[in-house]
Amino acid sequence: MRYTDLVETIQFLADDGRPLGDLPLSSDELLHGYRALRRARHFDERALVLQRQGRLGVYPLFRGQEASQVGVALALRKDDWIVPSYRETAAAITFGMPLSRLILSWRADPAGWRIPEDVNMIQFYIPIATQVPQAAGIAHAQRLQGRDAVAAVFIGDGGTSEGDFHEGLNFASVFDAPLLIVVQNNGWAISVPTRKQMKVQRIALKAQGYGIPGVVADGNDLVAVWHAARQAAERARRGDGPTLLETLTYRIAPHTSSDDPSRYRDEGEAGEWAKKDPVLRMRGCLTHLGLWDADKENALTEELETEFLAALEEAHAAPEPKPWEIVEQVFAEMGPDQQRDWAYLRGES
Amino acid sequence: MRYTDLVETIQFLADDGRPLGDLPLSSDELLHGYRALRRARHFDERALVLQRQGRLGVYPLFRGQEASQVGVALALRKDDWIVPSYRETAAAITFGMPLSRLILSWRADPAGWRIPEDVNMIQFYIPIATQVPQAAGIAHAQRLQGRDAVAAVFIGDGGTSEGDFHEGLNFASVFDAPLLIVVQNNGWAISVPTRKQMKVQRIALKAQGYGIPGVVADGNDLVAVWHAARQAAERARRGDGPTLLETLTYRIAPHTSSDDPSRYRDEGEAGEWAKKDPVLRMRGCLTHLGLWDADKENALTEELETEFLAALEEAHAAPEPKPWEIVEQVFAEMGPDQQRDWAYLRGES
Amino acid sequence: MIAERGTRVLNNVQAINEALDLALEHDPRTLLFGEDVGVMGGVFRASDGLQAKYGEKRVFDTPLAEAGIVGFGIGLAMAGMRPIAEIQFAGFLYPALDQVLSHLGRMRHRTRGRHTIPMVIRAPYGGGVKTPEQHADSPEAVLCHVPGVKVIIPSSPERAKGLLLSAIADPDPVFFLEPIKLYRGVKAEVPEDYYTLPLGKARVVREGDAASLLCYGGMVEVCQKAAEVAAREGVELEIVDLETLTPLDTGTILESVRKTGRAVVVYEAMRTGGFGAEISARIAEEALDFLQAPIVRVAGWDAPYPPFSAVENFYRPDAKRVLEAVRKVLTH
Amino acid sequence: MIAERGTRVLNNVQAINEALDLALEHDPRTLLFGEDVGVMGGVFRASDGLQAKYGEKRVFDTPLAEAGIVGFGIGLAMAGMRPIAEIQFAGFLYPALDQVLSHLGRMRHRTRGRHTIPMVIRAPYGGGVKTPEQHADSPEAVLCHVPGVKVIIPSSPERAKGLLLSAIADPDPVFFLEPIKLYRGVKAEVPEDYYTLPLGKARVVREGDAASLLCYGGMVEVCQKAAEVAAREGVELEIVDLETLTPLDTGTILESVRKTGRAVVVYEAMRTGGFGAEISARIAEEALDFLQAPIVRVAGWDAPYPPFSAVENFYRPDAKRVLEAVRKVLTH
Ligand SMILES: Cc1ncc(C[n+]2csc(CCOP(=O)(O)OP(=O)(O)O)c2C)c(N)n1
Ligand SMILES: Cc1ncc(C[n+]2csc(CCOP(=O)(O)OP(=O)(O)O)c2C)c(N)n1
Ligand SMILES: [Mg+2]
Ligand SMILES: [Mg+2]
Repeated sequence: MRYTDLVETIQFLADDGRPLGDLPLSSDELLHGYRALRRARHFDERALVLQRQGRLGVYPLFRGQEASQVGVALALRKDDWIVPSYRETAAAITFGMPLSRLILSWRADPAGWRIPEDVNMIQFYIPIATQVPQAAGIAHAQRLQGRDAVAAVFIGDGGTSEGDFHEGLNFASVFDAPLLIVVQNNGWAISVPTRKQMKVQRIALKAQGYGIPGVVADGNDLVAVWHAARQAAERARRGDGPTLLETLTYRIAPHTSSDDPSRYRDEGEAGEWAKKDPVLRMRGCLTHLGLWDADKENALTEELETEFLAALEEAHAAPEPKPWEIVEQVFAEMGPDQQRDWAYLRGES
Repeated sequence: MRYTDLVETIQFLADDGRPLGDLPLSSDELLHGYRALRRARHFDERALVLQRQGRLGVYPLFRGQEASQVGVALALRKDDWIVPSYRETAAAITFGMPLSRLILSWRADPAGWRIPEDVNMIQFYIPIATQVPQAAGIAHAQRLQGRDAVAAVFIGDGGTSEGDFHEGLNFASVFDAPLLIVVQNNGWAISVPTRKQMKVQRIALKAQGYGIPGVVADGNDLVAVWHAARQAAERARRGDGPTLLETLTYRIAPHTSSDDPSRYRDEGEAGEWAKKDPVLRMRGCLTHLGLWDADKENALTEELETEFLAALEEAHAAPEPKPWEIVEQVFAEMGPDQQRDWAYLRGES
Repeated sequence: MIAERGTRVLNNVQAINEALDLALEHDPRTLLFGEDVGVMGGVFRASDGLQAKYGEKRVFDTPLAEAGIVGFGIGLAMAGMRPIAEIQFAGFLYPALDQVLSHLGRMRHRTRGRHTIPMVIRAPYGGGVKTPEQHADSPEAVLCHVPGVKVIIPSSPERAKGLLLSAIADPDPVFFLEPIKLYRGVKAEVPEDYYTLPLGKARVVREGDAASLLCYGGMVEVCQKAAEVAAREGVELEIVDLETLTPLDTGTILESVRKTGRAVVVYEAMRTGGFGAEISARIAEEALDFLQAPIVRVAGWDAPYPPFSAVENFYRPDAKRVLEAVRKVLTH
Repeated sequence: MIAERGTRVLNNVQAINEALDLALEHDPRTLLFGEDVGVMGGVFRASDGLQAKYGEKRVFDTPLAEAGIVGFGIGLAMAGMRPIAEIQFAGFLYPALDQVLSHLGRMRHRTRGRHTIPMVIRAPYGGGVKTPEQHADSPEAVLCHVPGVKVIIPSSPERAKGLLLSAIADPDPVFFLEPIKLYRGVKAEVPEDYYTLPLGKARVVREGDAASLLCYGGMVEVCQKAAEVAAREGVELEIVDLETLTPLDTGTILESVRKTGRAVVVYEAMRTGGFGAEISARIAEEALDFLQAPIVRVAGWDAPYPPFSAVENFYRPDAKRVLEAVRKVLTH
């Protein structure tokens, strides 16, 4: 049988951000996209500081993957859905999650785990790949309900090895579910490089096993990701089914705030990828097009810091979780066992 | 990305058995192959009778799939391994399983479930797809032990939907395990047609997601299956890793002896496929080549019936299973709980 | 067969089929899916005729993948549908246990009530009819150790219909395990119309004072046989049919044991770690002073349910073994 | 730190690492694999340095797929190898439960001893260190309900090393669950060389006559704290560390309870359906006449282990709750 070992990679910006040709986005969109990238980056940097101060729990950084996440979120409508793994804080921010909730979420505070009613996102998933069949169901429900909303599910290169990834893709394709399966190929699954995770060159090739399109985008090129995600979303809305979108990027940061990559990789590689930094790259694009300058940059930084500090305030204002909340929300109505436990935790027995 | 929606199908014999060109098998091999097909067919027909007489339990017929199974078994060496689903009785017969053991096995008799020491086969698997990662491990063990033996694992079209199919293929490919993954695409998973099981046209295309070869053979053409399996086995022995082999065939019989296909399909289709019957087709080939005639056929039938009756005798001679065997072989050494249960079952407590 | 007005005599499969039919009619968000549930109507015909009646959008076959079935259902439920998934046999729930343990029972809790999973997962379970390997498993103990899911096991057509309709209407995930042995064996009067029966309640199906038989599902029939035999010897056994395993109705169990002072716990799953251990533990914690004899368990042996049909009946508890246990607690 | 000749002071991770090292050295068929166990040496460093020492063929990283890891290991074992698989956290065993429930514990039985699975599956388990969601699960009860598998949970470095070496030498599949809370918290003298400790034996780690505390793994430390407090009030508690959950050493449990007449069962998993229920059930069946008080369980609440770190310590049993239970059984 013939092989298609390589899939061409969608790219619109050179490593320094120079447009390689006509861009499929308007100037306003480009500016909007850059601000979204910076917002995400700012949160990630400040979150790490909080974590180091012991004010957050284990935190999965996303530095370097902003374009892969923001680009997809920008292609979605408010009534669409995002089904994330644990690393999609950038997508969540862009999709409308209040920063204060995200701070609380990574502080492992119940107030953060209850997503606002007006945000169609499921709280971050820890068990790898389990979100994929669920996302297929969420997407299929949109069609059953006569809507043209779509769902975007995120997973990593390592996650593609799990059975749930396969079952989810198969369900999505068999039912023509309006779903974007976004695989952020950041080169690593904790300490395991993608080449040890699978034999195939391109994760997008896996789409062929399900009879759906497989697309590869430069994951550090916001224009490329946004464009590819938009096309996949339109296809899904038309009822033509799911698309597998592989974004080529790199986890330049540790796996989480508690990981030490020097135990398993040469950080030189991360340095190489830092040169393709998605945020700087987009800024390069704007500068090249005369849409951006140092003043704008400084103003934006100030604005973002103000926003973050306000969010921090808000997060601090959240009430301390109560011990008895442990046995609340197990069932809609507490069973006799939860009632007994609840009474004990309230000191009433 | 480019698509390879169709994979050419390996075929050597026309529907009536006429060779379409040079055959990759010697006359002796062709004769040997035909006898193997007939042996399997004879067992299947007699087993169904036994089942109807209440002398076997639920029996999964393989009528029409003989070539898909026998062809693979013929490509294996004695020191290779077969890891079957529940439908591979034909492969087991060809690989050297005594008929008496197979009768006992389908009578759900422990004497049948203990595979002879000199047959590298694991007892039929009931939970779909679980055999695939296990087969990858068995195959990998051969290399670790410095042998060039290979393993062949069987699964159906429906089984490809399970997560274990995916995980098994990924492990096999990542470790270059000497494994043949044989998918018998017989068109049905009980009542569910293959087109509802997956969106992709050809199961062999799934190989592209793992960076391994995917091959399609006419599953009713023994020459095609044997040839394809032999090539895949050689590749595996060389250390070049696994191959996914899809055999296109049809389940002309009910799913098992307790199924009634008229509840879910038009039996006309089965009739169409009966015209491509793998046994008649191979006989057609031999006749065309002047290697076979009616006398040989009758002699063979008699020989097979004699063999089957002897096997039946032998099966009858097997001792009745004892109640206390239920708690034997739970552990190498019974634990206190098994000892208590054992004593009770022996009427000693 | 004509019965009193408003009811007919049905077996369990028919009662379940009727409940599914009414649920689909009752709420347009209801979906029914699984392996072979569509055109074929299920291997036990529980969904017979429903695809023809409600269409392929609402009653459909899925690919052969249990984690996919449960995960897909979780997604449908979180997005506002009312999924009813059939797992062909309880022994094939295992590939879906990650979805069950990681999400089904946790989603409401982890999202603080924002996302909930009103989903029913039906599965035939248990032995007694010489099914192939793994088709006779009884994994209820595993499901009862999962916080946030309810587990229902009916033992008669009339109860099965009402309990299944309650399970489908419940705002939380519910496992509904159907004893294979009773699918066609048991027939009874079943009301025609839509009705629900309360979850979380155990039922005294036979009153007695000599000892309490605590059981559920396929073992209720076995305990009834035992009780009849004992009655002939003038020994009146009380039978408590749990029906709901979680949330467990401890009150009814304790009430019975406090009255009889003797408890025999009967289940067909492997003895060690079976749900009967939880029943014993609760009695030993809350009714010890009333006990006049040890709490005896009658259960499957500490071995897999034998795939060897000739001996399968020696694994599954029967009236004889229940009576031996009764003798033990009575003569203590 | 120099200790008496032939031993060193090690924590649990170091003791486990040493056992793995010796097992690899001891038997060339031994393989060690899982997610991040190779170059990285495991997220808890249990396999630190072993790939460098024994090579990538024997100590290797696998793809991120637990069913694949266990299934692959089953195949390796059936084909003559001695696989040791690491599941990164016990809460991630769930995707592998089909391989566990369908095959790991059944293969010897179904093939009548022809194919066996001498495999060890290690996994860190339990709470107490503010890990992320699902990283603190305690699924031992599920594993103890699987026929044909053994379940070992050590509570000290010296025991961990010997028990792990026994598990690796065992002809049947063994789960070896390692309490995360004790990985680095506990240090003790550990003999340098290869030694094994018998599986299937419980251990009285503290003698007393007032009441028996029955526990294992991370709860042993908690019970010891409780016992020390009680001792100051002149109450001597006996602590039985089960170490092997299956096959369970019922004898040692009964002996202790018959002596003290009072039993408190302590485990950190969700109470309902937890393994402690099995312990209570066995006592209630075989030592009832010796009981002077109800059998009280101290366990996790009937809810998921909270992913909300601020309240996690209210879920996991502590000395205070154990002492409340002790008071209950003493004042009954
Ligand atoms: C089922 C399961 N197994 C193991 C883990 C532990 N774990 C957390 S993240 C991770 C690596 C994931 O890599 P990848 O999918 O590439 O995502 P990335 O971290 O690179 O974003 C592992 C093994 C888990 N969370 N869930
Ligand atoms: C995990 C699991 N789920 C469901 C079943 C029930 N079942 C037995 S055979 C079968 C269909 C299998 O179809 P396919 O894989 O195409 O193999 P075929 O029967 O056609 O040979 C099903 C659903 C099972 N045995 N195991
Ligand atoms: Mg990654
Ligand atoms: Mg098939």
